[in-house]
Amino acid sequence: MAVITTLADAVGDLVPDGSAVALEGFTHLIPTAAGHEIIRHGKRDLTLIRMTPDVVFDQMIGMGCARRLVFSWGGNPGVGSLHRLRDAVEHGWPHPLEIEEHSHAGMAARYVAGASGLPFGVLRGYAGTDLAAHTTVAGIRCPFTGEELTAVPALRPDVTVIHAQQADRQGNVGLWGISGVQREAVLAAATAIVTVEEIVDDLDRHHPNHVVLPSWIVTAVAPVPGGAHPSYAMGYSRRDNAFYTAWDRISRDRHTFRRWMEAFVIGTTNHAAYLAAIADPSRLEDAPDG
Amino acid sequence: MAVITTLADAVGDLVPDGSAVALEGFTHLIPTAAGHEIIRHGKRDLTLIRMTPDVVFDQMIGMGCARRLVFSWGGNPGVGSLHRLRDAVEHGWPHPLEIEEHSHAGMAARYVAGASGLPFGVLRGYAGTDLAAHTTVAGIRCPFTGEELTAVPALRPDVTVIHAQQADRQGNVGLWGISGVQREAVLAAATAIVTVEEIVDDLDRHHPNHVVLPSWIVTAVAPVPGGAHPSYAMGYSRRDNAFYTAWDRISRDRHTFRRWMEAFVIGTTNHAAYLAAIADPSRLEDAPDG
Amino acid sequence: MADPPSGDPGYTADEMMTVTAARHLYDGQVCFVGIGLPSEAANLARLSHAPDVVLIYESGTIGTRPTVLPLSIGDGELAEHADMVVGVPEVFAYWLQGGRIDVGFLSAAQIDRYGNLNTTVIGDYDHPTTRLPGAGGAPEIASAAGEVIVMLRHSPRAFVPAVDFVTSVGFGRHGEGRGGSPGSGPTVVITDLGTLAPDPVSHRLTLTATHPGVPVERVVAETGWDLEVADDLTTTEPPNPGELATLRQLKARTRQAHGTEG
Amino acid sequence: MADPPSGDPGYTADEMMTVTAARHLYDGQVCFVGIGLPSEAANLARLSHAPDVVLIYESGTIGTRPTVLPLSIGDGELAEHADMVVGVPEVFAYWLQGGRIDVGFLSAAQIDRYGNLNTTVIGDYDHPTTRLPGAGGAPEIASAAGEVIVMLRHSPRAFVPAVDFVTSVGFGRHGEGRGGSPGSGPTVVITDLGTLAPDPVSHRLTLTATHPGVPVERVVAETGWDLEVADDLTTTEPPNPGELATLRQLKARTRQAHGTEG
Repeated sequence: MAVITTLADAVGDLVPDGSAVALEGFTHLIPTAAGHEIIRHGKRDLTLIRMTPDVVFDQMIGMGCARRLVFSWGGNPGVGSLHRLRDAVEHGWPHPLEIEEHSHAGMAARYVAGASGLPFGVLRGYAGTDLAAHTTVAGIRCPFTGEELTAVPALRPDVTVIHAQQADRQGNVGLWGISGVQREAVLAAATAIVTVEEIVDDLDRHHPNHVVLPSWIVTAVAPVPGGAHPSYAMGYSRRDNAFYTAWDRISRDRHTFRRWMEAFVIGTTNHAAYLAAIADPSRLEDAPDG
Repeated sequence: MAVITTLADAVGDLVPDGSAVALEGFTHLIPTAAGHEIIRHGKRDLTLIRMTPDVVFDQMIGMGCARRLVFSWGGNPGVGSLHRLRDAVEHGWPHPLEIEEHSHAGMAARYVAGASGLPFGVLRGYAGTDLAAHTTVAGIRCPFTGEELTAVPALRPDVTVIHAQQADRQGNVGLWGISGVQREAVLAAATAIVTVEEIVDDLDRHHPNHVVLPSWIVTAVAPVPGGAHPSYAMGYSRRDNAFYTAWDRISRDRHTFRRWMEAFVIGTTNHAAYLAAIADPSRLEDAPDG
Repeated sequence: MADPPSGDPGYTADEMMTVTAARHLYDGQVCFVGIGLPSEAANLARLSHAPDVVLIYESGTIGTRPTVLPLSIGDGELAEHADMVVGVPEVFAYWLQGGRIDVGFLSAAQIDRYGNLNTTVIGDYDHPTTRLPGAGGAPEIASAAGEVIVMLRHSPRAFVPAVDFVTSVGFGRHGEGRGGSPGSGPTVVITDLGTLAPDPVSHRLTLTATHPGVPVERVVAETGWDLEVADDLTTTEPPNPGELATLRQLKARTRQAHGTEG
Repeated sequence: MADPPSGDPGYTADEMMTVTAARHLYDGQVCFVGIGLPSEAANLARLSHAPDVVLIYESGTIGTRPTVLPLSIGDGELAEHADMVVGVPEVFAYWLQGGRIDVGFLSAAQIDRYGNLNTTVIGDYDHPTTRLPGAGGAPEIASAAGEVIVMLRHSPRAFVPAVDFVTSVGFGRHGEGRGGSPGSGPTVVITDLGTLAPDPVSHRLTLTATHPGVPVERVVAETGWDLEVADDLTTTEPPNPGELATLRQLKARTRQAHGTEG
């Protein structure tokens, strides 16, 4: 049964230094608040996992939390590069970052294998690409047709963190809209932390593509309204497109980045304070377009 | 794009003698009307496929439509045996029936492989069972861990038939409640026929576990209210438990079975006539408990 | 159905069996439930001492709390009262094979001394005397669930020296063990006469308890192999009034819901 | 952004590119759409000559009809106007790999003469000059879709003799072919200057059309390899007023929806 707790306690107790942590979200429902809490706790040597690392991964990487990144597409969606990710890969700042890179189809198959209790997944993919030589895949032959396919190793994070719209008081989680790979990431992980917009008496189950994660597969639930900013939670918030654009400028320069992180993440005690701070123009002087 | 047509035309045009036909439904939404239409058309030499063959499969087998049965659990749910299936397997009546038998997990993995464009599926299963020696499975080794698992061949029916609650006028299909393996069975098949309770202007998408099959993956849609009888369509009909019990008695004896089928299936022109006939006690003299 | 214990104790042998099986489920456990006897016992547990037991049926109904017993594995009742409904491929891949089931609850037509179960055929596979329904979900429940509870009524036809077909593995044809299956296999077999459990070393099913009023000799006679009896054989605690009342109300509700039609 | 053709024809080179790409989609086709240029062209097709084109984005939005262009692959706009939303594993397994996509619509940072695409790195993989976002859905779209339409702006940096990294296979490093991939690979590459198509025998991308006002020499100069020109080179039909109006309205609606904030 999931414990309903604070995000600070959940991250403090359940995310050890050196662990492999998936923070999933596919443009929608990105667990930004949890990433910020990882930064505030000064977590180190993490293997960070996500199909689509974006701003919050740029922030964790730039703040030195990550030793390794497992991913399939790393960019600022709709804007361009992740400058902190690039700086880590291209110049080793703040320290070198190991890369474990797959395609989306491969990452999805890896999570599905992890959720299914299988050591590997099978797909048609990677053949002829240079990716095959730079990541862990293997050929596998169909025992019935002789056809050669590609196997990818199961992905089993130590901890998966996601953001959802609702949890009920028993810790059952409900989310809807674009659901990405979150369900598989939770089922593949040993520990699952879910931040939610709201704790409700009864989950509102009547949305298209409504996904339930029962309480007994979730370790901790923390209410964090707006916890996906600058991403969105369908039915609760809108995507802050301006922030994604602003991040491009904030993150280009190491010094500007550090000052921004100190002002808005390290310098705030929790996500509510962060949201208040970025909404306050007088605190935005270091972040020209924030 | 799906054509909206009659069930008689769909079965007549799209189910050739000798083809491999999956009629899926997991207790809920069983495509009985389509099975009856297959009987009325006198289809022969079919490979009939379903995880859970029940009454309508007993009927098709007893009427000599099937050359082969692919399945994982064949019984009269909540009642007992399928006497026509047993008679075919045990005594070759009306003619011998080949059996291709799997576990539920294996059949599900076979459909998933078919839907996914893969030649095989992988699972932990069959090890130590006698099933392994009596069906088509193969060992497969994880290229990363060396672990030995089981591969099952993909299942790709020529035709899949399902029953659903709704289709819209464009042929998009909506169903909800227990959804079984219907989506995978449709996606794995070359041709898909869907009978529906109702054609609606807009699918009612707000039910838990609402599943959509877009028009462009469906070949033909036929409105057949009550088409799942004696099974049910959540929101439209209730399970006719008495009929399942009655079937046990109707089907025990070859002669009683034949007379019942002639009276109620062969002797009715379509599903509406069948439903009217079984509701009319004066026609039930051959079926003591119908 | 077996006769009630002599002297009419106020409950039937089937009720004793169901109550005994229900007691083996603990609150908060996740249980993959077969239809019939297992479903009755699992719901009795949920309605008595284990309100937070999580019941999963292979129809994809997860965390379901039916108000009456389902007649089939896919009754609407199961879907209407479920925390969630998922497709059948998912229930087997993510929930069972994924290692999330504490207890699998199975029945069978035949069981042998090593807890192997047959639900496929009586007689030869290609020329069977009786064709049974087949495997269904059982083989993978038997291999993947953390432990397996088996319920079936005692008779020499059911408790056989060697099953005609190993549909689901207990400890293997010759008690050789689990062959690397993730779960620990059958931990208890509950019948209308008593309870059997596998010996930890030999894996042979051993009589560990008889139900009140059932002589050991009767259990031995109803078992098709030379049944071993535990040194510390106990007698099952009879059903208490609360258990009986809950079970009987459940069955009365079930008859009322389904019975008007059949 | 490239300059508009000389003489100000009343549309930009980017508009010509988008309109040309849109024309390659036919009504009723099922199209797996990348974000950016492909998304713009695919939605223009849907809003003009191909109202029943089925658009699928890798975020799991199937049959979506956004009223404005999405900024990201997972905008709420895509989910709200979709026939259905599925999980990401499913969109790749059942819908793309399952062989249900007629057309994959891709962009890239680099393309070579054999239609291979690079979205991974510029320079050496382990010591890149520029780390690009990576593969995303592209490799499997490139292999599984029935055909692939590529859109990118012409420049010698983009049209290179050999891509630094084969993220997605066209016809292979040396034009050796598709290596058994299910789809037939790139059928057309649409740029701001013209249209290239692979020669059926050599698989080398060949200039088949130039946009109005673009001299062949300019295309050749903007291509980093010795570009072959088709004997029957044509000139692209300029955007018609309907196409232009639809595209401009779409972009205006998009600016209005997103622009108030950014």
